[in-house]
Amino acid sequence: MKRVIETSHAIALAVKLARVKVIPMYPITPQTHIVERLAEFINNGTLDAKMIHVESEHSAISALQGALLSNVRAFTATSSQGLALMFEILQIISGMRLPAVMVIANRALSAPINIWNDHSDAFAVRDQGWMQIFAETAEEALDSVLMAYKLAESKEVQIPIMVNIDGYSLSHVYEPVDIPSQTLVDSFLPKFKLEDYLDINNPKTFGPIGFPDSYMYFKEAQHKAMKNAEKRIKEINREFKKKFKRSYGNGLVEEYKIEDAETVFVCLGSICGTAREAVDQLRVKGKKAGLLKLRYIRPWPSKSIRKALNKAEKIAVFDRAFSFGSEAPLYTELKATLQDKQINSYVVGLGGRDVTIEHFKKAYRMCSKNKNGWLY
Amino acid sequence: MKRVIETSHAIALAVKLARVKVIPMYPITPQTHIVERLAEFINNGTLDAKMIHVESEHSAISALQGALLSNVRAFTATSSQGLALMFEILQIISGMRLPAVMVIANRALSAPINIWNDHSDAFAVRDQGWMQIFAETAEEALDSVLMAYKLAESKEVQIPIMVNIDGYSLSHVYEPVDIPSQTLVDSFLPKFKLEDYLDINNPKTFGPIGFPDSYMYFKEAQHKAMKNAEKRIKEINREFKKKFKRSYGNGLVEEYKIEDAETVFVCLGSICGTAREAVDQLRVKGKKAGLLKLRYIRPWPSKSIRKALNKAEKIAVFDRAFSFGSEAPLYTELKATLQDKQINSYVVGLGGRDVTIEHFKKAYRMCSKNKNGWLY
Amino acid sequence: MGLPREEYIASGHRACAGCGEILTIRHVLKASGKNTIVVNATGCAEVVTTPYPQTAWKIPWVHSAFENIAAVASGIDKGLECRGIRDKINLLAIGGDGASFDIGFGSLSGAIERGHKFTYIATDNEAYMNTGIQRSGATPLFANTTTSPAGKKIHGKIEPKKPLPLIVAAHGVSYVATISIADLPDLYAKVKKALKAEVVSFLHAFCPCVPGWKYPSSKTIEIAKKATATGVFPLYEIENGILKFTRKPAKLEPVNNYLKMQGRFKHLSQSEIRQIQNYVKERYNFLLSVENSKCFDTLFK
Amino acid sequence: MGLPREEYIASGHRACAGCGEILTIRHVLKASGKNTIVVNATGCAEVVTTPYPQTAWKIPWVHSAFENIAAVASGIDKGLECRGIRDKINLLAIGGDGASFDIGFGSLSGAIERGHKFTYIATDNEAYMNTGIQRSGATPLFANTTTSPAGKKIHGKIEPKKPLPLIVAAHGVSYVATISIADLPDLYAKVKKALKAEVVSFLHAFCPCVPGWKYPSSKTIEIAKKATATGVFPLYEIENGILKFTRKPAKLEPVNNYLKMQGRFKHLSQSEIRQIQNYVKERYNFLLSVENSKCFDTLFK
Amino acid sequence: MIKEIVIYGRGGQGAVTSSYVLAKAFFYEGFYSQAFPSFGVERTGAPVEAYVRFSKKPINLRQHVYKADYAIVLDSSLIEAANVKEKLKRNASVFINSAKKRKYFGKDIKEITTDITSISLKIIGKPFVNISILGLFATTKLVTMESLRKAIYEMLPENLAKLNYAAAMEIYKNVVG
Amino acid sequence: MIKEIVIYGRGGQGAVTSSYVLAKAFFYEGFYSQAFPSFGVERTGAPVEAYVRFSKKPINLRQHVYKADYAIVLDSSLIEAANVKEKLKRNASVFINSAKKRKYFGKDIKEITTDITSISLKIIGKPFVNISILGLFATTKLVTMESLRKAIYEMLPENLAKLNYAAAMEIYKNVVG
Amino acid sequence: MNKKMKITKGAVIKEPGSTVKYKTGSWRTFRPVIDYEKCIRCGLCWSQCPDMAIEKKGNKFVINYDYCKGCGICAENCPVKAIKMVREEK
Amino acid sequence: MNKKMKITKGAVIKEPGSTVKYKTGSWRTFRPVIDYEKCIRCGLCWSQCPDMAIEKKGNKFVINYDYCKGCGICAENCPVKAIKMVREEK
Ligand SMILES: Cc1ncc(C[n+]2csc(CCOP(=O)(O)OP(=O)(O)O)c2C)c(N)n1
Ligand SMILES: Cc1ncc(C[n+]2csc(CCOP(=O)(O)OP(=O)(O)O)c2C)c(N)n1
Ligand code: SF4
Ligand code: SF4
Ligand code: SF4
Ligand code: SF4
Ligand code: SF4
Ligand code: SF4
Ligand SMILES: [Mg+2]
Ligand SMILES: [Mg+2]
Repeated sequence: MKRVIETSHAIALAVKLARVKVIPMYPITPQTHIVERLAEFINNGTLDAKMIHVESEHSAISALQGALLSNVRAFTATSSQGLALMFEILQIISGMRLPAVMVIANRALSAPINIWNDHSDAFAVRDQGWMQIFAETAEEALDSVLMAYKLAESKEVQIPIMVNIDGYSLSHVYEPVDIPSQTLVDSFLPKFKLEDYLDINNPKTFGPIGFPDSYMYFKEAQHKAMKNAEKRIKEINREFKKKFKRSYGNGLVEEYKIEDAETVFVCLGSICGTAREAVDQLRVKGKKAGLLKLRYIRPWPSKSIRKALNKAEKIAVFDRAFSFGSEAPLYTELKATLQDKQINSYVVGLGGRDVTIEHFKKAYRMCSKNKNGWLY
Repeated sequence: MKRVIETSHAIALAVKLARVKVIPMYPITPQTHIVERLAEFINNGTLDAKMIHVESEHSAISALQGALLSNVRAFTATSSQGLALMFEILQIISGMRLPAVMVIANRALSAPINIWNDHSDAFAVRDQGWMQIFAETAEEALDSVLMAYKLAESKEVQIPIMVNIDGYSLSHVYEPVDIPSQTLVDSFLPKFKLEDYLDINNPKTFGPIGFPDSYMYFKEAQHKAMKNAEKRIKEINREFKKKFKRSYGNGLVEEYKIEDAETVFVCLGSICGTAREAVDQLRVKGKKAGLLKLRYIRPWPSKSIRKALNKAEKIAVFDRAFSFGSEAPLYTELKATLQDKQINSYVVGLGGRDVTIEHFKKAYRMCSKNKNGWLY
Repeated sequence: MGLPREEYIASGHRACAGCGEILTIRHVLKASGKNTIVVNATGCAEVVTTPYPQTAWKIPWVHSAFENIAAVASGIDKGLECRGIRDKINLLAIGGDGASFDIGFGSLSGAIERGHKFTYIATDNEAYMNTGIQRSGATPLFANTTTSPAGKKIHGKIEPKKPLPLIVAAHGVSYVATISIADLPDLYAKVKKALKAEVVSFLHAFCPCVPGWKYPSSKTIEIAKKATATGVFPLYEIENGILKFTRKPAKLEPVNNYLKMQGRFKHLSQSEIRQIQNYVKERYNFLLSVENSKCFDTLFK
Repeated sequence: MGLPREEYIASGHRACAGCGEILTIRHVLKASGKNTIVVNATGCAEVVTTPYPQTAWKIPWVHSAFENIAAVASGIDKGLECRGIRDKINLLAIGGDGASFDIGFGSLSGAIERGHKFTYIATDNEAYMNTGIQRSGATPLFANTTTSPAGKKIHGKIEPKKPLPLIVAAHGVSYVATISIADLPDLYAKVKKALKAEVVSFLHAFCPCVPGWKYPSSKTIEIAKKATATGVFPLYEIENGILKFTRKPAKLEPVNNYLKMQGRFKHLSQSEIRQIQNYVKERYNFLLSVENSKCFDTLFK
Repeated sequence: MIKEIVIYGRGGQGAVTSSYVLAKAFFYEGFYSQAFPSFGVERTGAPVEAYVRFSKKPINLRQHVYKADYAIVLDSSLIEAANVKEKLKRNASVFINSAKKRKYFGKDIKEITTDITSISLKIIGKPFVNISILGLFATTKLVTMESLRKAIYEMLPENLAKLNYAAAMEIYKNVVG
Repeated sequence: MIKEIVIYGRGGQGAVTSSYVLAKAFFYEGFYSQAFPSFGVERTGAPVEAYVRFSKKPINLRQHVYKADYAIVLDSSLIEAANVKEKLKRNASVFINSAKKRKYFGKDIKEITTDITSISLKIIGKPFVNISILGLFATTKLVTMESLRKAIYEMLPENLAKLNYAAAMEIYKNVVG
Repeated sequence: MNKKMKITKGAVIKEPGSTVKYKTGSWRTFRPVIDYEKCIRCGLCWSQCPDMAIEKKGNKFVINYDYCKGCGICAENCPVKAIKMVREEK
Repeated sequence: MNKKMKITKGAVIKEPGSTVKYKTGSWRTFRPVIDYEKCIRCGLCWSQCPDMAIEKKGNKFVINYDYCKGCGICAENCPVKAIKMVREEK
């Protein structure tokens, strides 16, 4: 059924359709609409789940971990400072290989405090062993949550995952969303069942001390499992298409008018929409622009990127996060992936600065002169 | 005066020589020896400072911030989970441009819990707007703390800084250290005085809300200030040499037998010592190896790196941290800096796995075949 | 009224018309005076007063994060001590109920244990208002918030309000009190006492919130009055372990006089109102029962 | 002795010879039985029992971090509830004094407020032992630790011990008690009561530590006995707001009988011993004075 | 072609809800649509904005609205306070709630003014104008009153939907006749 | 050439302190030196190790010690429990605290055994062996008793330093004669 | 794309009370008007205004409409009902 | 460089009580020895051992020297002083 709803609402519906059982939650702008909607479902009796009104995000992520360890599907959402406060527990969850799913309504980091959208929260945690999707539309946000559960819980993966949506710029947008039926979702998403959990009939120990003789192997295994995920992401994307009649590129990346493009924009999340518009307008003027939308930054889809950008002459990367004293992080990774290409960096939209068609056009011009810049 | 002391002791002496006033502290292995030594100084009356026995690292870094805002020099130290728990406050401090100095006795991140050395803690916070030094020896650790205060407090910089020392592998090592006199240090390090602080006679507001119209400018300013630091680091290195009769490369990087080297090892921290040994042994066998020791990862010394590795044919980067689903972080940054070079990645010493001469020799061989690897 | 004339917070701030929290802070600052430093947690008060490049504050003020004001204040406390000017300065840590009852309570408890000197003010509007009225540990029984909605199955918040002043008093501090903008003389007297304490002192301030509690903006003071008149928010202080009411209504009004003024309670059934009445009465009676006896050990003197 | 035979923690763990903390946990588990899940904070108990690939635990056990056991337990509590097996399982959160008094207290306080059901056990060895004997909020007055050293100018810890059981009781929970390995029947009875509570129950366990307190490993039990005999660690419980001593020595021994057994107190001057004696007496008298009267409001029943 | 609408109101007045209702109505009308608020920290009483886009083709664009084709003003005092003029395209249409019989703009702007407050007070019993003013907008015939009705019922609890729709309809009829 | 020493003890016995004292002593002797513990989580009673490197040239090397030139064993029961043999170079020298008059190693290892505990008990009054056994090591003449004395006084509080040094000296004299 | 903005280092605001530059009077939909005939100069309105929008001028309390948001607290609580709330219209 | 180690996913340990593979008996420097002549089978030693190193076999309490660390608690508290601590020597 297609309805105009808020992206946050679409996500809440995805969580409901996934039959989530435990939802630890802590309020933070602009994530809050998601959990508010879930609280409504629960208090109205339309979702049979428990909400845990934790006293901090640190406890939200910890309670999420506890819920998973007790063998139920769980969910939480946060933003910015909340994600930052969870930091320590993120790698504890990934190190323990728990298939957590969390939505991040991306927002800038303090100081100064700023409640608007950029990607510094998501990028700040990119080494912590979580997979990370970025969704462009409300519908993709809903779909991504469903796919995220399936992916994270796949035996060969078992890695937690964050679904990123742009705070406000996507989270608070109403637009048409095709909401799948419960039956369809049930046919896609298996019942939750962990191999290892806290079971009085089969007592196991979780979170031991790993000495230097073992620790590094666990870390290599985490990395390998995440690399395995690339294949699984593609499979799930195909299966999703079969069942739900829609899909997203090859699952990892999505190409737009890229075949003959000379200059390719690379970006993440909701600004991809504006980028498409810019590509169209540039093409009207005879400029061969294209767009590579990255759906995942972890696993970093290096093969898909190389394939997609194989023929591109110039690449303009748009970063909405920054590594002070170094460079924009997407730019760095892209250069490292394509050591032989001209790549230019554009830092845009930090702290909710609007990203417009003009930004893409300007970047297009600068890129043709091999110039980088912060675009305001 | 030259004495055989523990690196942690050397750091505590540096803090004392810097006339630090407030020391919030929270215990965590392997950092603890530093603050224990400081507690001894204070309780014996040889250091006139206040220790704040905070209840968590989150409060340690917050109290550090408070102390600085009240216009006194301050210090804290942590490791691993402690640094992770501080995460949110790190960018709050850098965003507010407070010249904090903190020592990290580097240690692996949970899970599984592991108290031994690697660099995943330091690398996890590399985007948070703090400068980061890595010290190789006890003496360099002491010197780095002194230089760190001077650098962070420089008007044109005003950026917080972390001094990284390898947990256990350096923190718990006794070795000869030349301890400078108080007079000498006083001539090097000016009295502490902030331009902006909490002053009832000149009331100012700190940490306001930055709207989308201003936020991005603050972030660009942070980045620029950190880039300014490069010049300042070199100056301070030169001044240090004049006063203390020793210095470290150009301040940002240190070269060892690099002029004619065909294969150059790039690494950080205490394993540089073992790398030197390996270079010597390889050279005995007629293999032209060299070493580039990075002292700073933030600011990322791209110019110095390019200059130093200009003639290298092969580069072997040693990472002691990893970005799951992507690559080793130093490797990524190095590739992005030197897009035209053959660079190979060796992941070593995670979670206290010993890094030996054999590792360097093996990497040397693998590098000659353009092969990457995790070396156990 | 004999209140100091000087203001330490300026007009032009962005709080809702009728905000009880800003009014509370206005008076706390007037009581504390010029030589005051404020550490303020994230929350309404912080957001509405500091839209860069403007600030409403006329005294030195800092906001770091949501959960750490007690720790930041700890650093300032010791810094000022080192600078030899500690005695000249009133140091206030101001946090909302979310900051104080929930996310920042660990930090507050730690600061108390270490024996710091500052006054902590919990401005309690009984929910996370800055983020849009979510339930906190201070939200009262059955109140409707966006995360404890009055739904078909569950009718608002189902847990009792966390008894924060008593918990803080149990730490053994020398001064804890409740304050309300409905009683300014009481408020001023308590702020002054709190500032004299040599360790952490604690004030629990009742702060009606227009959109959060859903009442016409003109009713802010009246609601606060009713809270005390019905026993929902008794005015007392705990000095050196001894609890004393500073105002005691001759007879408590029925709690519904308070509830019915607010949209957040409009979903209540009669039985729920009765439950609240009993709940309030029990709490009130407990306080009465321990009044004047030493019911809290004092560790700090 | 009538104690259950089954052990839930195995030999071969790496605790110091004579460890009071492991012995405490051993008995708590025996009292709790087979159907127990443990959430354990970072600290000695965790480190010495789980050197991968070995574990000493025979029941399901998880360690996440240092500061979050109450939150992890909250998630498990609700997860078990959803699975319909909550009633079958005893859920224990076990943390050292560092975990419980300091870094994890915010998380515990939050879990209490939400009305979760689990038993929290603070194994108090009065310092951060796993990291090498640093001062915690539970370290007693004047004790020598590596961060509160007995120096020339400052003689050990200068702040009093945080009164955690009273603070937890002030939250309004239904069961709080102190336990000691020196009195196993008392310990077993209290663990069983704690497990029956419908909300968070809290046990404060006295755990002598050989290297931390600096005494010969054989003296673990004797020191625990002396702690109770001198009034340093009284055995009591607070049930529905009413405090009762479960053991009351006819006459308290001088506190020095306890202090002199331990290296951490060997630097004390006579005057400092007297101060400790007064301090202990005051605390003890306070407890006596509130015994049997309802001194804590109970919000959860 | 994408068309853009700005809605001006005050914190607490429901301008954001208006935008959502409108987006839903456009969707029922066969358009693609998008609605979003001005992402501010405004408190009760402060001027706020909300936006709607609609188009016959899927809408990818996600930048802010800079120059709108239509504006809806819930309170005429905002015209100055929020500088409505600045955000309007030439020849834009503006729908204003005002009891005053005056012109607010120059002649390059089309303006329709109605005393929405009075009508709302009469029909809803409260001065809720955010939904009823959409009846005024519906006079453009861009959305039918039927689509609007469906949207209102989807967004509001039934009792409120009924009253608000009735008010919108009254306003619509007043103008269309 | 860098030489390496391993010291074996039990948690609480002070093996780590021995290594520090030795490093200081080597430094006074004109060597560069380095000392560090085995970075474990061992508790009181568990076998622990500590290491010393010394060299006439600055020591860059920071890897663990895998094959030592010398071993010092604070408690003979550790020889088996800690598998001392495995970490020794061929022809290494081992200094053992034992009351037993027996050989612990084959002939490729040089071993010197003394009842350090008894001597320490006698002189220090406590079975502290970690410093006194260094007197036995000093019989190698790699460090003089004078350097050792300075190192001991630097590391321990004066009263303990005095007693420990006396014990070390007694042991040294017993062997050297 | 917008114009550059001048900023301070670390976002420090050095002008205390500078929100006075922002006139919240425009938020008002109702305007309090004091009837000085009735007013007994008790100052209650002054003390209860969350916007410091009532000033004591001489012995008179005067509303500063630049800042008054029209909350109505002053009118509600005036002991002699000397304040009326009047609808703003533009 | 060391040999590879087999690991479980997420470091889960599936063998409860497996520390028994590690014999802490080697930590001991003193050995408790029970004099069964004196022993009254009260079980106090069993209940007070932090290492579960005393087992009840039949109605006898037997020390398991594989695990006994020699702390001396049992000897210290035996009501009839039936346990002696004897120095270990190797
Ligand atoms: C770590 C963290 N989590 C969440 C937030 C989001 N947040 C900011 S203010 C706020 C609510 C504040 O509530 P309260 O303390 O009661 O103050 P009020 O706004 O009600 O005055 C929240 C949840 C944050 N800034 N930081
Ligand atoms: C966030 C964080 N900070 C610090 C540490 C280091 N740490 C681990 S255990 C421990 C001490 C534990 O003390 P306590 O809770 O009293 O338990 P004990 O070891 O004394 O039994 C510390 C400080 C950590 N693991 N995580
Ligand atoms: S939401 Fe409540 S607390 Fe926040 S500004 Fe408005 S009235 Fe004040
Ligand atoms: S240090 Fe103390 S608590 Fe830790 S294992 Fe040893 S005796 Fe037990
Ligand atoms: S409250 Fe009323 S009487 Fe008092 S000063 Fe104000 S207007 Fe005058
Ligand atoms: S209406 Fe409100 S804002 Fe205006 S003067 Fe009165 S109290 Fe102040
Ligand atoms: S304590 Fe003594 S008497 Fe009791 S069983 Fe043990 S050895 Fe026998
Ligand atoms: S000596 Fe200690 S470890 Fe050994 S049996 Fe007795 S109590 Fe147990
Ligand atoms: Mg609040
Ligand atoms: Mg402890």
